[in-house]
This record gives sequence, structure tokens and C-alpha cells, in this order.
Amino acid sequence: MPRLQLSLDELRERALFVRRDIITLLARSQSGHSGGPLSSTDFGTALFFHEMDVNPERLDDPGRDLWHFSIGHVTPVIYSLMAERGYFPLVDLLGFRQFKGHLQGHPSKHDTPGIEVSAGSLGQGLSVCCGMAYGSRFDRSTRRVYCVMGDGEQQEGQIWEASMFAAHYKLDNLCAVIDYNRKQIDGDVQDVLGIAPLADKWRAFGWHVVEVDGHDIPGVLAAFDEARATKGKPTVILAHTVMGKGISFMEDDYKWHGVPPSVEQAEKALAELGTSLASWTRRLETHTARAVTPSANGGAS
Amino acid sequence: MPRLQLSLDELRERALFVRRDIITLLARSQSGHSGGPLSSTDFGTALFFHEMDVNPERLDDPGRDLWHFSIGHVTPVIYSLMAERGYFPLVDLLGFRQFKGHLQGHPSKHDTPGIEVSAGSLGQGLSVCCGMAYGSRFDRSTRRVYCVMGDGEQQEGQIWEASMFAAHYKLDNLCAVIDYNRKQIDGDVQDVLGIAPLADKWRAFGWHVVEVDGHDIPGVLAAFDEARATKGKPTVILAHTVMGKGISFMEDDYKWHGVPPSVEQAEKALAELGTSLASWTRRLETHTARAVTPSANGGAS
Amino acid sequence: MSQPTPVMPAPEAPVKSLAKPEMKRTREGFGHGLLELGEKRPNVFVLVGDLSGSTNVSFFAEKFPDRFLQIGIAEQNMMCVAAGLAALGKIPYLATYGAFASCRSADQMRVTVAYTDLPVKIGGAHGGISVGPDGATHQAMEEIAIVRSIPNMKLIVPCDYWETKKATIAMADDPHPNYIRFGREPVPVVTDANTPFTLGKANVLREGKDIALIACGVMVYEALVAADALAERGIQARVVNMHTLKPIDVDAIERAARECGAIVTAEEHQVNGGLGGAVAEVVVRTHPVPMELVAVHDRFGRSGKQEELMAAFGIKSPDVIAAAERALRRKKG
Amino acid sequence: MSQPTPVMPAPEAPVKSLAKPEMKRTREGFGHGLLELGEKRPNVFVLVGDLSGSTNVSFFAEKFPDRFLQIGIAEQNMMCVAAGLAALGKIPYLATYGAFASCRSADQMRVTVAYTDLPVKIGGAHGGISVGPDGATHQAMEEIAIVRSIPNMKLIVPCDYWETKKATIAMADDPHPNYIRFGREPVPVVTDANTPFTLGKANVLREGKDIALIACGVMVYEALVAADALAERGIQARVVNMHTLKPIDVDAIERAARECGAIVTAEEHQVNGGLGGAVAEVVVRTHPVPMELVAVHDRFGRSGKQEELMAAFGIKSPDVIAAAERALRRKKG
Ligand SMILES: Cc1ncc(C[n+]2csc(CCOP(=O)(O)OP(=O)(O)O)c2C)c(N)n1
Ligand SMILES: Cc1ncc(C[n+]2csc(CCOP(=O)(O)OP(=O)(O)O)c2C)c(N)n1
Ligand SMILES: [Mg+2]
Ligand SMILES: [Mg+2]
Repeated sequence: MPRLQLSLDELRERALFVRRDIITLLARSQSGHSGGPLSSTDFGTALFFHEMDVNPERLDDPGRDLWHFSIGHVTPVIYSLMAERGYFPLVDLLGFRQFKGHLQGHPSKHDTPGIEVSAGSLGQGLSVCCGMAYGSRFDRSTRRVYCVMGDGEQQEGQIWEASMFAAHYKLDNLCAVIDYNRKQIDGDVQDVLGIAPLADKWRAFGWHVVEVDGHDIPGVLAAFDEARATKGKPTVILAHTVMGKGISFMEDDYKWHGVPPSVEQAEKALAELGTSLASWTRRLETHTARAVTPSANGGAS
Repeated sequence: MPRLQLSLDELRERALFVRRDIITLLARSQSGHSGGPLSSTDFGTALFFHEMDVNPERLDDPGRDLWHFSIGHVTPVIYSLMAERGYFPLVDLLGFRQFKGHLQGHPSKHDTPGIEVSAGSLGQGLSVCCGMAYGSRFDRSTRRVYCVMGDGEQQEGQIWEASMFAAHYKLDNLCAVIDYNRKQIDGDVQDVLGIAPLADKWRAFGWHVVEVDGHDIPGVLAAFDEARATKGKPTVILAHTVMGKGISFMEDDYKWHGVPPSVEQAEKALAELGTSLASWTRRLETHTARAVTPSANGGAS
Repeated sequence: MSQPTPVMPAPEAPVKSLAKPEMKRTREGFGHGLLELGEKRPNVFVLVGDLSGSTNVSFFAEKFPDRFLQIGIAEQNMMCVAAGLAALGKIPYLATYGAFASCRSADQMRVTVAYTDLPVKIGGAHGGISVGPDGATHQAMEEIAIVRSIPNMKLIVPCDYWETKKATIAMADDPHPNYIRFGREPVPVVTDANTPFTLGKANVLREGKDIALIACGVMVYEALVAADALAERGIQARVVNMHTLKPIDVDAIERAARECGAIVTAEEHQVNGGLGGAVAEVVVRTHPVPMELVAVHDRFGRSGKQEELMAAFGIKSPDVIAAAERALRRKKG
Repeated sequence: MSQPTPVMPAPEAPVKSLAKPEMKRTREGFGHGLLELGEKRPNVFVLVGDLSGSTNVSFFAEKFPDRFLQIGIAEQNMMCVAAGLAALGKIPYLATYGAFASCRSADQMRVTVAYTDLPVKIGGAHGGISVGPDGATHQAMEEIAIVRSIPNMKLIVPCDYWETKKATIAMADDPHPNYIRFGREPVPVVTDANTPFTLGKANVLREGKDIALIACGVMVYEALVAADALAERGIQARVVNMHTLKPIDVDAIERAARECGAIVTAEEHQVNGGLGGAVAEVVVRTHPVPMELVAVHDRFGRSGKQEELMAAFGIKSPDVIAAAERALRRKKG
């Protein structure tokens, strides 16, 4: 069960697919979040298709890396990454937030195999990952633990409890990524309740900090490498991103935090992404390959 | 209702009285905390007898400064400061933690007039003071708000929520004091769960930081002046102290966090403080003066 | 609670339109109530945890920006900042999702707010599964149990837009801490601008002596619909709108038990410790009668549409009717 | 819950010594239970929030330092770190005061632990007013209401040292989240090392058909004392030790109601949503009978000595006796 380590071109293509998935599934559900999923797409793709050693064929593989999105509301990108990576059929994405589907509005372990721990209340995920990282080290496992957080989420005090904990126990198998898109529900993070200077905060809490353009995939990969090489302390990657990235009319606008595109807006968005609602829906409905491996990837188009 | 601004000699005498009160009331109740109250005594005395503008004769005086101990467990020092300052008769101290008395184990507004807000669950007090400081500024009041926190308490995430809030709203009428005695219940703070570098943390959260020897009263007064002069941001005073300060066999030992001295230990402690249990108990029982003013102070001995 | 409960007929319009009721969001009642308070009371403040829009405090924010306080995503801090403001004599209302208001800041509500007995007014949005597609984490269903257990707290679960608005305004007069629970989606309007609302006094919306249906929140509508259906079968069901869960109207419950001999409670909440439990506690202490509890039976919510979920969780009017029939069988048996 | 509840006589020794019982701390039972688990189960971890001594997890810490995890004063983090460990297949026990375990980390317990259904074992120390001089903030009295409302949670309130030890050990076998509540001060020992303990199965400690006294925690002793006194007046009171509050033993309650015709519940907890409420919910649904609830009546605790407080708050055996007499009058009336 090696890391996937797709090539840059492949990663960029995957990220494009993920964005198309996000728009398509939101257009279908007419409920859910657009902004955060799109800002998390590029580093999320780097994580799932290059950095992490996961095994969708055997979910309880003891050697697997662990990942957890503390921002449970970005399920569109989580589910798309999972489906594209082979955790479940792509067609399931069309059941997002439906009573009948297995894709809850926020991640649910018992509904969606592959989710390690359910989430949805902000600020709790880093603590969960601290427990996983501590336990993994106890087990002398070489696995790494990845936690994705939001920037608005940094306002939750529990994050700083977890931050202190991880530094105290020198959890260098823990890597956190912050989707630093500068927006939250009510507006600009700095207007709502300022978190700057964020890198200083994390440094003062004893973490190794890497700042990177969260849409620059090579940069993100280098940041992951730096995290891997950092010993004796956990690493946090401040991934500077743009909310709604990739869709012209969504970019950098906090109003897209929690709403889906209308069908018309989805058509416009998908056109910008080089496809259409009908054809991408068809792709989701018909593309059933579960496994994604370096040799057998990119089968969909 | 001016600030009391006792002289240095008077302040040192008051601090001595407070330490005697603490030992005496704990010896009587045989329940309660010794360590934190004694480390907080000197800066607490500076606060109550020099810095703050309070009016024990008229508790709802709209011009009063507001004070709040987020570390509710240090009631021995809180109640002693209050009694010495004239909030209630000294003799009441002997009813500490008794069913019949009005001095609860943790501060209770409805039992002890003068307590602004009840406390006892750590980490909540700075937020309360944020509300008071914000509201005071809204009212165009010149009052200042003082919050006393513990160093172990810094592990509570809510403190960092409040910290961000106060910086965001530039609450320069808010002054926090941290009793940095390096101890908490289970041992050294750095062993239990490290909080260092604490000054860096507060700076990264946007506060003005003053570090001072918390037993050096002139230094503490200067720190309060510096806080008063600091505009556009709140100030936190890191008061470096010694747990159990003033009692040889208690100093710097975390085991004294939450236990009272036995009667024999209290005798030993009071001897070190130049008095005895009998005579200090008599002083508490007989000294009834409520008001303490610069001219009429020090009547007790 | 010693005076008799006033019996008032359901207002004309809504009863007439049970089949096709006007739909309105209770959270709008909260927002509009705050707006009215903003005008009337210069000491009302509103605090929010990055959810201005979905809690509808944005109405107040636009009109009274100086008394609106954005806290960000920090519910614990929000509860205590409100306490600090209340300690200065202000009347702070805070708003976030009920799941977080009741759970994320439970300790702050208990110690700082309730123990100090400060007039902090807590608005819990997105109560119940009717929130819909957000799913379990955002569907507040434990609030009644939690808030009810804390001394000094009062708890209101209004049934519709008008009652939410009235309750929101009434809370400002109470010098103690209060919690109000409301929902996200539009729900049937069953009262009107003139229906009386008194904190702690249940409203009897429909008279009947065969069985009493005691409901709160959106379930008041379901109970009214059920009562209509029962009436067709010759069963006269009393419908009691128990909008205040704490202090609960002991007198109304005792009278229901004594005069009707069987009770069905209906709530959009966990069955353990909710309205059903609160009523049962009174019933066994005053006048024991058979009861059936329509509620969510100790399971987490999930994504779906409002109607879909209410049906799946067994809290629609047919469930109330079935429960009434079970209770009636037990009453006779 | 479908099998009949085993009826077991109270063990010889304790019943003989009700007047002068052996006193032992329940928290020691927790500490000793963990110690035993430490030996038996290599995947048991213990987490603490700067309260090693007063929760007695220090026993475990000394013996198994590598599986002991100090979290500091950060209850929210503690609950979720435990969840992370549980997700890896470990069995984490966490300990802090019950007031904080249930309130400060309620949201974490609800969403991360209970919704994910992870086997996190939550130890809530200092339950009830019997904590004594620390006062209201440290006296956990809302835990039953809170924990009971959350799906997937189990809740145990053991009556003495032995039961706490047994329950602590039994929890490790349950692959779901559990909460155990215990106290600070020594309390009477009423069971022994061999008294059976089965999660979810109430123990009948004394038979009787006139009235049932259903109690949990330290109130089991008070109920036994009350039963003795009632027997002297010719009243045979059944004493049921309802150590598991969730899932509650429906069968034992129904039988108590049917066979005794009147019930008194006794708990060191708020009256709203506690044991009394849990029992009332079953009683009204199965076999309605008069009940009286001995509990703390919706007020905060305060400083004082254990006995002083229990008397002042009306939860000593004379209060149980008085309640039984009220219930019996209502049963006849
Ligand atoms: C404890 C808690 N409080 C509030 C919410 C509601 N909520 C969901 S997402 C969100 C904003 C998150 O901001 P950010 O982390 O920046 O994510 P982004 O908007 O960038 O996706 C809020 C307040 C929540 N889910 N959990
Ligand atoms: C939320 C909460 N958790 C735990 C406790 C129990 N407790 C009381 S004092 C204390 C230690 C506080 O340490 P510190 O702030 O350093 O105070 P000091 O020991 O120096 O007096 C703890 C854990 C509490 N009161 N509140
Ligand atoms: Mg953001
Ligand atoms: Mg300390």
C-alpha cells in the first residue's frame, strides 16, 4: 500500500475533476457548502493523491495514514476526494445530503465507511488527531496523521488546547493544514474576529509553521515534505487559498460559504471548468472504477 | 471614591495581614486552597489597596472599577482582600466554607456581596471581563476591568477565545494578571502541559505584555501604570510568583495547591508571619472596622 | 402556577387552515422580536457566533449595529461575554445553533450564567430534525433535557412565528437567564399576533376531555391536526401548547391528567428528559394516568428533508394519532 | 431487558451494619477498577485533566505510566483526544469532575464521542452535593439529565465502592461510550465483592410489595435505611438499586409499579430529568402509579459538610421515609 504520488499533471487533472464533482453534487442536492470545498480542493488533492498512504480497499489497514477534516461542512470536497480515490462509487456523490444516500451533510463514520471520526462541530478535529497521533506513536506505527482546519475555525478555543497538547507531546507525526481562505460565514475573518498574525500564534504554541499558496500544488507537496522532515514538533501548513477558487463568480466572496449554486449557476461554473452538468453527471453515474492506482488512474474524462 | 493608593509600607503591612488571614481561615475551615492564595497575595494587595477604584460602601457604584478572579479556588485571598478592604467584617472569614457562613468554597455573587460574577470553573473569567470591558466602553465609562487568572488555567481554550476577542475589540480598559507560580494541581505546569513561552503567546494574540516579579509591590504598581498607559490593546501582566509564598514549608511546592494547613502547621506558618493562631483569630473576631481609607488604615495589629 | 390556566380557543384563521396552513420560520420571529426590542429597550444587546444570517439576528445587526456584537466561532466566550454585559445591567441576547448553545457552552451556561443568575437570553437556532439536510451534528435534540436540569434557567420552545416573536420579547422582562429554542425551516402558523403569551402558562388551543395532547414547538401543529382526525372518530382531544418547558405549568398538566385521564406528549426532541419526561414527572406526582411519548427515540438525526425526517423519526400527526389510540386503550384497559 | 430481573437479597454483612456501615470512597473503586484493567487489558489508557489525585487515577498512573496521559486543564481536548485513541482501537478512560466532564465537554461528548459511537469511558468525579465544602460549581448534579439525553451513551451511577469498581471494569467490555458517576467523600458500603453487577440490570436489594424505593448512588444506602424504618411500621418496601440509568431497566420498573403500586425515587441529583424523570417516563408508559421524587429540587449546591448538605437539601433517609408515606397515602387515596 504505497503512497499514490501522482504526477503534477495528474494531480491538476484530479483537482479539476474534484471541482467538477463539487459543483455537480451541489447542483443536485441544492443544499451544502461551495466556498470552503473549492478552496480546499488543491491541497486536498495533493493530500489524497500524492501525500497520504491510504488504502480504500482495506479501510482498517493498520498501516494507513489517518486523515480528518475538522471542518465537517466541507463534505463536498471530502466526498469527492474519497470517491475519486476509490472509497465508494462516484455515483454515490449524487445522493449527497439525501435521506436515502449515505453521504450526510457532515461526515458520519457510520454512514460513510472511510470516515474515521464523525465531525460537524468546529474546533474538535485537531484534538481527535492528537489522540490518533499519540496513539500511533505509542503503537510504534510510522503512520502520519493529517488534520484539515478552517481559518474561521481558529477562533475556537479547543484548537489552542489541542495545539498546546501536540507541542507538549512533540507529535511530529501530526500535520495540520489550515484552509486560510480569509472568509467565514459572516464575512472576512479579520472583520468577524481577527486571527492574525496566525503564523506567530502557532509558532508561540510550539509548532513548526509552513506558509504556502494552497492552490500551488508543487508548493503544497514541498510543504508536506517539510512537515515530514520536521522532527520533535508538529507542523502546521498555512495554506493561503481563495474561497470559491476556480469559479469566477464565487471567488473570494464569503456569501458562497454555505450555499450551493443554482442549476443555472452550476452550468456556468461547469462551463468554466470545461464540462457541463449533463455530461459530468453522466460521468458520475457511469464511471464505476473503485480503485485509483498510479497505473490505472485518469480513466475518467 | 478615589483609589486608595496606600504607601508602600502600608501595602506591605496589608499583604502581611492578608497572609495571616489566609492561614487563619484555612486553619479554621480545614478545607480550601493554600498555594495560589499565597502566591496571589502581593499583587492582589497592590490591586485592592492601591490600583483599583472600588467602593465597598456602595457596591453598585457605577464608577467603580471591576475585578474578577477567574481562578475561583483562591477564595482565601479573595475573601481576605475583600474583608480587609471593608466589603464585610473580618470575623466572617472564620465562616469560610461553612454551611452557615456566606463565604462559599468558590466565589458566589449571591452569597457574598461584592463578588460581581460567580466563578469556579476555570477559564471563564477573562470572557466575563471582556463583556464588562466592552460594556463599560459602550457606556463611555472610564472604569477599568481587572481579571486574575492562573498559569495552569492558561491550558483552557476559552482563555484564548477571550484573548482574541479582547484584542479584536481593542479593549484597553482591560487588564489581566496571571499568577505565574509555575504550579498546578498535578505538578509543575511545564510538566503537566507546557504553556511556555507564555509572553510570546499573548503577544501573538495581540496583547501588550508586562512581565514582573509578582511579589515586588513597586514592580507590580509600575506594571499597573504601564497597563493604564497602554492604548489600543489590552494588557496582560505576567506576575512571576512562588506558590505558597511567605510560608517556608509551602513555598514552591505544588502539593499545597489545594490543601489547608493543619492546626499545627498553621501555628508554624503564623509564627513565621509574626503572630499566632489565637491572637490572629482574636483580631479577626474583634476588629470590626469596615472602611479602609488612607487616613484610617492600619488600625489593626 | 396556582391560578387556573386560561382556556382559549385556537384563533379562527389557523384552525380553519390546518390542512393548508400559512408557513413561517420561527427564527424570523426571533429576529423580528429582537428588532422590536432594539427599538424599545436601549439596553438590549445581541451577540452572535458567526451565524448572523441563519439565526436572523442580522435584522437587529443592520438596525442597531452599535449594540450588535460579533463574537466569531467561540460559543464559550460568547456565553461569558454575555454574562459580563448582563452584570453591567444590559440584557444580552446571544444566538447560535441550539446544538452548540446548549452543549458547547453548557458549563458556561451553568456556572457563569445560571449560578450567578444573570439575565442572559440564549437563542438556540436549528432545534430538532426539521433543520433538514445539515444532518445530525446540527440538529439540536438534547436542549430540553440539558437546560431544564440547570437551576435558575427558564426554557421556552415556541410553536410558531408569532409565539417565537412574543416569547423573545417577553424574555426581556424576566430578570433571570432564559433559553429559547427555535427552528430553521418554515413551519405552520397556529397562533396569531393576538394570542396571549405568558411565560410559564400553557395555552389550551382546543378543548377536549377524552385525551390530552401536550405539545411544544412545531409539534403543536401536528397535535392540532391529530386532534382534528381524532374528532372525526368521536374522540375529543384537548390540545395544550406547552411553550414553556421550565417552569412547567404544573396546573395545566394536572388538570389534563385529571380531566382527560390519558396524555400524549409530542416534541421534536430526544425522548429521554424532554417534554415527555417533564410532563411525566408532574403526572406521577399529581395524578398518574397512562401516557404515550411522541418524540425522537434516542437516536441521532440525519440529512433529509423536513417532512421526510419527521415521518421517519415518527413525529408526524399520524404518529400522534396512533399514540393517542394506544393511550386510550390503556386508559380503558 | 426482556428477561426477568434477578432478585437478590442484600449481602449479609452490609444489611447487618446499616446503622454503622463501613465507609469507603466510590472514587477509590474507580481507581482500583482502573488498576485491575491496567493489568488485564493492554489497550486501556487513562486520561486526566490535572486532577490525578482527586479522581484516584493516580493509582493507574503510578503503575502504568506509559498508558497514562496528562491533558492539563483542557476538558474539551481531553474528550476528543480520548476519541482519537478510541478510533485506533484503544479503550480510553478519562477523568475529571463530573460538572466539567458533563458540561465543559458536552458538545465533544455528543458529536465526536457519541455520534461516532466510540468506546470512550468517561469518569465523572465529585457527583452530587456530598462533595462538600467546594460548593456549587464543583457539585455535579445535572449529569443524569445531560448524559441520558445523548444517543449511544450509557450511564452508570454506582452505589458504593464495590459497585464502582465492578462498573469501571465492566465498562471496558462495552464497545460504546459510557459515563460513570462517582463521589468524593466516603459513603456506606452496601454491596460486597461478590454482589452481581450487570450493566443495564437493576439489583433488587430488598424485597417488598407495599412500595418500591428506586435509588442510585449514595441514595441506595438511604433507601435501605428508610426501608428498615418502614418495616418497623409494618410497611414492606422493595429497594431497587438502579445503578444503570441508561439503558434503564424497564422491566424492573414496570414490575415495581405493578407489584408495589407506588414508587419513591431517590437520587443525589437535580429533580428535573434525573432518575426520577427516567423512572417516571417508564411508569407512565407501562403502569402508572403514584410516585414521589426525592432529589435536589432545582437549586444549586453550596459549601458544607456532606451530612449537613444532604439533610438541608432533603435527601436523607427521613426524607425518603416521608416521601414513602406520601406515596402510600396517594396509593390508597
Ligand atoms: C462549534 C460550531 N460553531 C458554529 C458552527 C457553524 N459553522 C459552520 S462553518 C462555520 C464557518 C467556518 O469558517 P471557516 O473555518 O473559515 O470555514 P470556511 O467558511 O472558510 O469554509 C460556522 C460558524 C459549527 N459548525 N460548529
Ligand atoms: C474547568 C475546570 N477544570 C478543572 C478544575 C479543577 N481545578 C481547580 S484549580 C486547578 C488548577 C489550577 O491551576 P492554576 O491555574 O495554576 O492555579 P494554582 O494551582 O496555581 O492556584 C484545577 C485543575 C476547575 N476548577 N475547573
Ligand atoms: Mg475560512
Ligand atoms: Mg499555578
